[in-house]
Amino acid sequence: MAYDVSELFPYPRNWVDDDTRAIAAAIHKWADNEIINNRLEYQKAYARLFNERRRSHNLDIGFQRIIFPEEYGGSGFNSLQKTPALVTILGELSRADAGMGFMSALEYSLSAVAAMEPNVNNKICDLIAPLLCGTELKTVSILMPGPGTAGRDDPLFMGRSISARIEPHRGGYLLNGSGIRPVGNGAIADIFGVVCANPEGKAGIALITADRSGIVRGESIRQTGLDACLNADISFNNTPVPSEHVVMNDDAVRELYTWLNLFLGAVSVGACLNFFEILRNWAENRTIKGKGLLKNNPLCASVLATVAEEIGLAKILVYNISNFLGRTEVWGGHENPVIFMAAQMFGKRIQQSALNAINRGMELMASAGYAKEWHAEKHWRDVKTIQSVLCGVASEVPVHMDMARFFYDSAVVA
Amino acid sequence: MAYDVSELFPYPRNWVDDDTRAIAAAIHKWADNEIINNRLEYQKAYARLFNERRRSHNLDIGFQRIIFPEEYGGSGFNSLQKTPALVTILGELSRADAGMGFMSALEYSLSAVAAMEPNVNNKICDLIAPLLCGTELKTVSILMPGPGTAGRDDPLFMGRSISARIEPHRGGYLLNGSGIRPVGNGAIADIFGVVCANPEGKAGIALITADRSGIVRGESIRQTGLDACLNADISFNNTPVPSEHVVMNDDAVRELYTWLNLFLGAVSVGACLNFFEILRNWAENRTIKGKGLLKNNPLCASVLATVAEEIGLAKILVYNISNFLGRTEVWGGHENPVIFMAAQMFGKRIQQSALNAINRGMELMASAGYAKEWHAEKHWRDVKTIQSVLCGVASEVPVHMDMARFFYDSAVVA
Amino acid sequence: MKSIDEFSRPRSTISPMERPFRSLLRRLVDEEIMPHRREYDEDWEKHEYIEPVIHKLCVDLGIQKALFPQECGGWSLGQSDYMMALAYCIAEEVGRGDSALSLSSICSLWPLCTFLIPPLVNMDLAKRLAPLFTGDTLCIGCQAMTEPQGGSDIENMDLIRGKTITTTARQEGGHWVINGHKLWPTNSGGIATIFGVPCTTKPGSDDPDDFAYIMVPADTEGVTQSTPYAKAGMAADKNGDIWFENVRVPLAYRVHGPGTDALAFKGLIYMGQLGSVGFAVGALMNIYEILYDFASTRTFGNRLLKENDAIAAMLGDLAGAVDICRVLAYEVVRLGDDRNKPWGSPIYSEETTAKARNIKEFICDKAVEISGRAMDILGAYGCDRVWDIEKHWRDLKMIQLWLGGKQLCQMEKARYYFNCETL
Amino acid sequence: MKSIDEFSRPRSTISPMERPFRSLLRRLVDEEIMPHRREYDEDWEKHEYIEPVIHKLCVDLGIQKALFPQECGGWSLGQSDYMMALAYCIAEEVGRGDSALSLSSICSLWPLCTFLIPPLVNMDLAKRLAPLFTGDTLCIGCQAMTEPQGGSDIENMDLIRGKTITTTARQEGGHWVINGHKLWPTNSGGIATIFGVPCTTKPGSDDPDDFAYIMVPADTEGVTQSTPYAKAGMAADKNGDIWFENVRVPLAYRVHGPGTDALAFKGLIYMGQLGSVGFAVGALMNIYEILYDFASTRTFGNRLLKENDAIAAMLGDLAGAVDICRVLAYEVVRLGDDRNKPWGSPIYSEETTAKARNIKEFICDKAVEISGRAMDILGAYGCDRVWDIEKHWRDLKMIQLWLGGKQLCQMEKARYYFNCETL
Repeated sequence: MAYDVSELFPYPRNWVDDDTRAIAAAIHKWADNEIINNRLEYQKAYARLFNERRRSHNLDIGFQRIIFPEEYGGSGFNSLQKTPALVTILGELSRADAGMGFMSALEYSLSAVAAMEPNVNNKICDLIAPLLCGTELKTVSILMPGPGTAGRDDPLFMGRSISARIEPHRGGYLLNGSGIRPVGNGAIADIFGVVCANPEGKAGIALITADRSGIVRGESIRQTGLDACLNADISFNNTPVPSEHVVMNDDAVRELYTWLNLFLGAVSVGACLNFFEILRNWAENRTIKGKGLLKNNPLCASVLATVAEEIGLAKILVYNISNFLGRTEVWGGHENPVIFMAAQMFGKRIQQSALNAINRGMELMASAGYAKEWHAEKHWRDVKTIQSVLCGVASEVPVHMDMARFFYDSAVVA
Repeated sequence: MAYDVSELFPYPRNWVDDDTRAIAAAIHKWADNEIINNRLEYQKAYARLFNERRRSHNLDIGFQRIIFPEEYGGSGFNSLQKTPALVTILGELSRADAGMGFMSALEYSLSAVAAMEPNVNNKICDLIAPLLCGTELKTVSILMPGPGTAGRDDPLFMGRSISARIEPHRGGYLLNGSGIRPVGNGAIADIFGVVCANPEGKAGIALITADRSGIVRGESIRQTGLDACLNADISFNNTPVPSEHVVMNDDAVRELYTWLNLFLGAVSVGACLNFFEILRNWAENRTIKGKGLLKNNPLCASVLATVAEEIGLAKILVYNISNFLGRTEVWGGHENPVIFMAAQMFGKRIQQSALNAINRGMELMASAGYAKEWHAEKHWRDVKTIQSVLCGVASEVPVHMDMARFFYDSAVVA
Repeated sequence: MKSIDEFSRPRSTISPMERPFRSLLRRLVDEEIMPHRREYDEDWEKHEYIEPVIHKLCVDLGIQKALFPQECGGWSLGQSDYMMALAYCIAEEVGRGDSALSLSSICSLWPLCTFLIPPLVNMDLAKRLAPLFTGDTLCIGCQAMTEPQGGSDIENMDLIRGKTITTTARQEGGHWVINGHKLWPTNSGGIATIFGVPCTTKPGSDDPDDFAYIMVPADTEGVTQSTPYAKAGMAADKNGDIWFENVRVPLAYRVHGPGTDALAFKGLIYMGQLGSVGFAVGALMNIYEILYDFASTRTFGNRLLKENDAIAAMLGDLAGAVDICRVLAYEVVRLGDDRNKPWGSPIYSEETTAKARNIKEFICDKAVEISGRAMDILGAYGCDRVWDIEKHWRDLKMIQLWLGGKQLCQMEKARYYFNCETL
Repeated sequence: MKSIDEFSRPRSTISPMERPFRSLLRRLVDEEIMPHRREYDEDWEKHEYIEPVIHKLCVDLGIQKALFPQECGGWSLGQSDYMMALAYCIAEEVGRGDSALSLSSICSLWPLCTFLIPPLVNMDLAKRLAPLFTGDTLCIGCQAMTEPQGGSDIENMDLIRGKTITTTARQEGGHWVINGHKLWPTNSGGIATIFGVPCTTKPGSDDPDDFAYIMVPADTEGVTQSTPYAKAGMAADKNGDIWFENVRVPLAYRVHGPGTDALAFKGLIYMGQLGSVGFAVGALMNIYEILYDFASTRTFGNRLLKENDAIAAMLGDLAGAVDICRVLAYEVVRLGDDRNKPWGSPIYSEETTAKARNIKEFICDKAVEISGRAMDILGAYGCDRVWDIEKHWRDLKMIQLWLGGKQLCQMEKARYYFNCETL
């Protein structure tokens, strides 16, 4: 029976306006025609077709520039009220290919920090808008705090080690740091958003283009998933950064975490929606115990239900986070610590539910679950990769510490 | 440090209007003064004080009649848009005593089936409004479908056995059924809402007052929790029921399940909020490893965070269900099958998260977790009792089957 | 599967004496405990129903004398390579009926383990105390460990090393003079005959040599016991406060001496884990019996619960988890009964403590999960005391929480497996 | 804890030959497999790196001849009370390096288990096939079980009883003529030397007597193998389609005969579980080694990860879970090695099958959970192949899914523990 997977799982629909719904429907259709209905072909020539499709989505249709204000050539989705729209768009794109969604999520996260009202940072927009609103595909990589190394005393952002340092130099800064592992796209990025610390140990974000001097990329990394989002460790050797391209405050870093959690949540949910379609198709065509369809067997039905529940939960959490951000009159935006906490708390939960949904669903597919031919395994590897990079280090502990500070006034040190 | 536990956990605040917030604040204050700040005394004379407090909340303040339209002497909270308000009120009450919340939840569920617009059932309102809008405390008991007995071929409601039967008799019905286990309050109820089947096996709800002939209560049951909501098996022997007091349709039964899941979810979340207060107080006053406060130890902080996360998740789900109901312009109310499914799917998840929050939190309290003196154990027993009765039978399997039908067109039989 | 005896255990290493003893216990539980256990919750203060059964177990069956050497009228169980297997067998069989009853009976011997299990035997003290335990009157031992502040920090021996103990023992002539306040131990609340008291001879010191473990008869002057606390469950186990005010006992009542007392006390941690897994698995096996009955007589969709694939899978998981818990519980037994084997380690060793805690934590978590799930399977009957599952659910949670609870287990494991230095 | 050898196992029942053999394997894994395993994923089609190692294990080390009787040039391992312990030891040690490599080497012997483990021995067939396996050339066995429709229904013997098998064996004079289509078995995809083929002599029949298990050399006319499938992991294990078109083999190649073939085949299920838990625990032990390294060199809040209480607790739980899995894995070993003991059961018995499946399911679920959590602990390094955890994560999921996966395990358990009749 026909069904619309994008509307099957309940969420507060009133948060998404009709224009957005129309855009989403267009992406949905595009995804079916360009990718989902031709998976095998897409898989065979992945590297080439990924870029072609990505180009058509981001440039021909124009989603690369969407967040920037009109005056920068963008589509003006730079008000927090547009947040539910952005997650809807990312979800539909990721249903086609989580790798494509991941790239957009990183781009949107950094663009949002630069261009979201009320704190539009014109200097930084001047730097990246021309690239992202231009006619070429541009890739963004983000370097977040992460694990430290034994014996080193790193500046910390809420316990996480900051490996990149900036020091004042001729009215600007010099950026240094060696072998830093980005969230993704390190090997192919045109723009880097780098969380760094100044000599006082204060955290901030430096934005630089890949053509800057002193940037060295390590060899590319073979990862579990997100094959197209080629990653590599990045080293900076006295890379000059104009002072206006550095946002020196904790809130900006918290904001970046918030966007990453929200947007990558939308990506994983999108991947799950396509996994659901694959699974449902499987359950409607396979028999079990030599009789009856899989979906009609109580045990299989119970597992199928669990999959749906996890996806439904993840989706509703994505939209609730977007609502916290969108309702500035209630929450006041990023400065409110509850936003950062909620994005982190529910953000990790979204990834857990998404992965659990796929893990449980694969149980019913036996070898088809891990055969490349069925694509279920790609979603599984992509979502797992997103979950791990989002953890940064030590699984959910850093987020738990953030939560303990918020809910219990815990003075826990790291 | 002072904090407002009712606003600490993020939820879409814009769904709750200021009037409701004021009412909630009043109940909050009442709960602190009348119960929470005098727990030991309250515990000692529980039976007596429970009834006194319940009377003051339901009659003196008037929450017993809240759902009924003004013309019946109620407060007119009988539009679906009031749903978020109702869960807010139930949450605050349950923070004081989940037993009291449970009783109101059952009353509200049945009242909602009778009085909620657009399907106000005047005949039934005529029957129960005078009692519930009157000057005396009235208790409602609900008998839902549940397990069947080997060898018997019961009429089914989505797989669950219906033990009560009605047969036409002189323009009305006769109700029969022996030893049926209510959701609660069986031993003390003034009004019964009974899910029953007609000779064709069709499901419906019969409303009867306890003074009807042929109603026999079994001996009262010692339960894990909800000590005040004394339960007992109910038998009906040719109990006459006027035809206008019977709602003979599946939707009404689904609606009843929906309300029970939502309202009992609000009750468990309310209980969790007080558990959170107890736990936070504990974490702020106990030391560990002979040094430092519990809340400042990373491991304890991590467990504390998990507790907060589960409560936050349960709370946000309660409000999202209430929003599905309240946004009639989007969802259209109960007739939309997604409402029933979502209430069941998230309803059970709410109970799981609530219980998990308490279970994990108790880990940090050692013997104080199970000592009556600390009250944590009461919340734990109450929430577990709610979870079990809500399952009906076979844990989450019946709900999983409902979900499989919705999400996968599963034709699973039972 | 036909009976609970088909749950797995290493049949190759079962003591010859276990079979008859187990069936004796099984009958006693079925005949004396099962019919009354629903009354126990109300009996928490008076122990009208409970005390006679404890008497049957400890005196008539002779459990209370088991650890004493034969020359003192005991069974010399401490010397047996099957000691832990037998202790486990008792914990499990009685725990199947009522875990608190099992707890109360077995914990009565807990303090004795400090000086009756080779190599740490104090023969002189054994002779002194044997008359109490080998006679026809019920003698209840109580391991008075926990103190008001810091909770079970005291069990965190490797880290705290007795530093936070506030109960003091001062030597005066031929006596130890004990002062302090203990709370929550099993078999307190007024019923204890004799206490085992971990204390310090030098407050604030973290030198194991300053840790002392002293036996204190409850009728000694200066000992006061409170009435029992009200709890969520475990009614057959009374807990209360004990105050020691200038309590004087002979020097000989210290179980060993500097250093050795600390070792002996660490051994008690293992014994605590062994008992805990026994109580838990016993309760789980009973839950399986109840589930079997319910699932074979109740229906969903007019099919027996156990004939619905989804429900059967859930039931299968629960039973499978019980089997896994029992296999693991016997691993705890093995850790202890191998204590004198070339490949074994003493019960107070880091390895035995860490591995036993690991399994105890696992079994308790599972037990809490299984009993809760079982209640949900029974639905509105799950929280009904008549079905006997909810009682286990309440008790199992308490077993999970005691002995330092989950977090202390985690710390011990981390130290052992990752050689952590500052935890 | 100092080394992975301190993870628990019943030291009292370890075969004398295990110690030296284990260290031999350990060295081979450390020297030959560890340095290359990151290349394996790319080697899935060609097996340039993989094939030589399999040769080392099967031929040089002699694994491929282990099951054959001594008189045929083998080790007579089938007669040993330590057979399962040794098989497990191989699965675990090689699995520590690469579970697929372990799988491929061990599964090569899988079909042989139908006729080389007493009491079900076919000496004549042993003599006929021994030359293949006892020589210096690599001989790869392949248990060709799964069929296109119904997936692993075929393993659901108790319920389906061969009813859905579409691969047929027709007797013609001195030969069996086999027709059918199998897919997915380990060691297919072109590398198999000989197949073990479960088939039916009477399509649609659920009479065990009509079930046949026949050995089919891969070079027999009418046998076609496809190229290997692309998978999420397990590159060292090739899987593909096999078509049998009027394939003629001597009657003597049927492993036993009516009835007995079905029993022998059921025994394979146990062997499959034994191998699975071995691969899984081996991988888990390696994950522990990697975690130990990472947690001892990386920091959070400028403290070593393992010195942060919250992270240490997580690490402790993971290591503790590995210990628990190993204890349980050895219980599976015990089930098999006790097969000839008075208290034991045959490997094809309902008890052994159900209990082994129960533990396999548990260990696999845990392994998937642990490996996933381990990746998160490494954060952005967790999904980096260089850290070797993500490979285990992909492989472990596959171990969880094969052999009928979780749901079939649940059904078997439910039947056994609740005597279900219609599942």
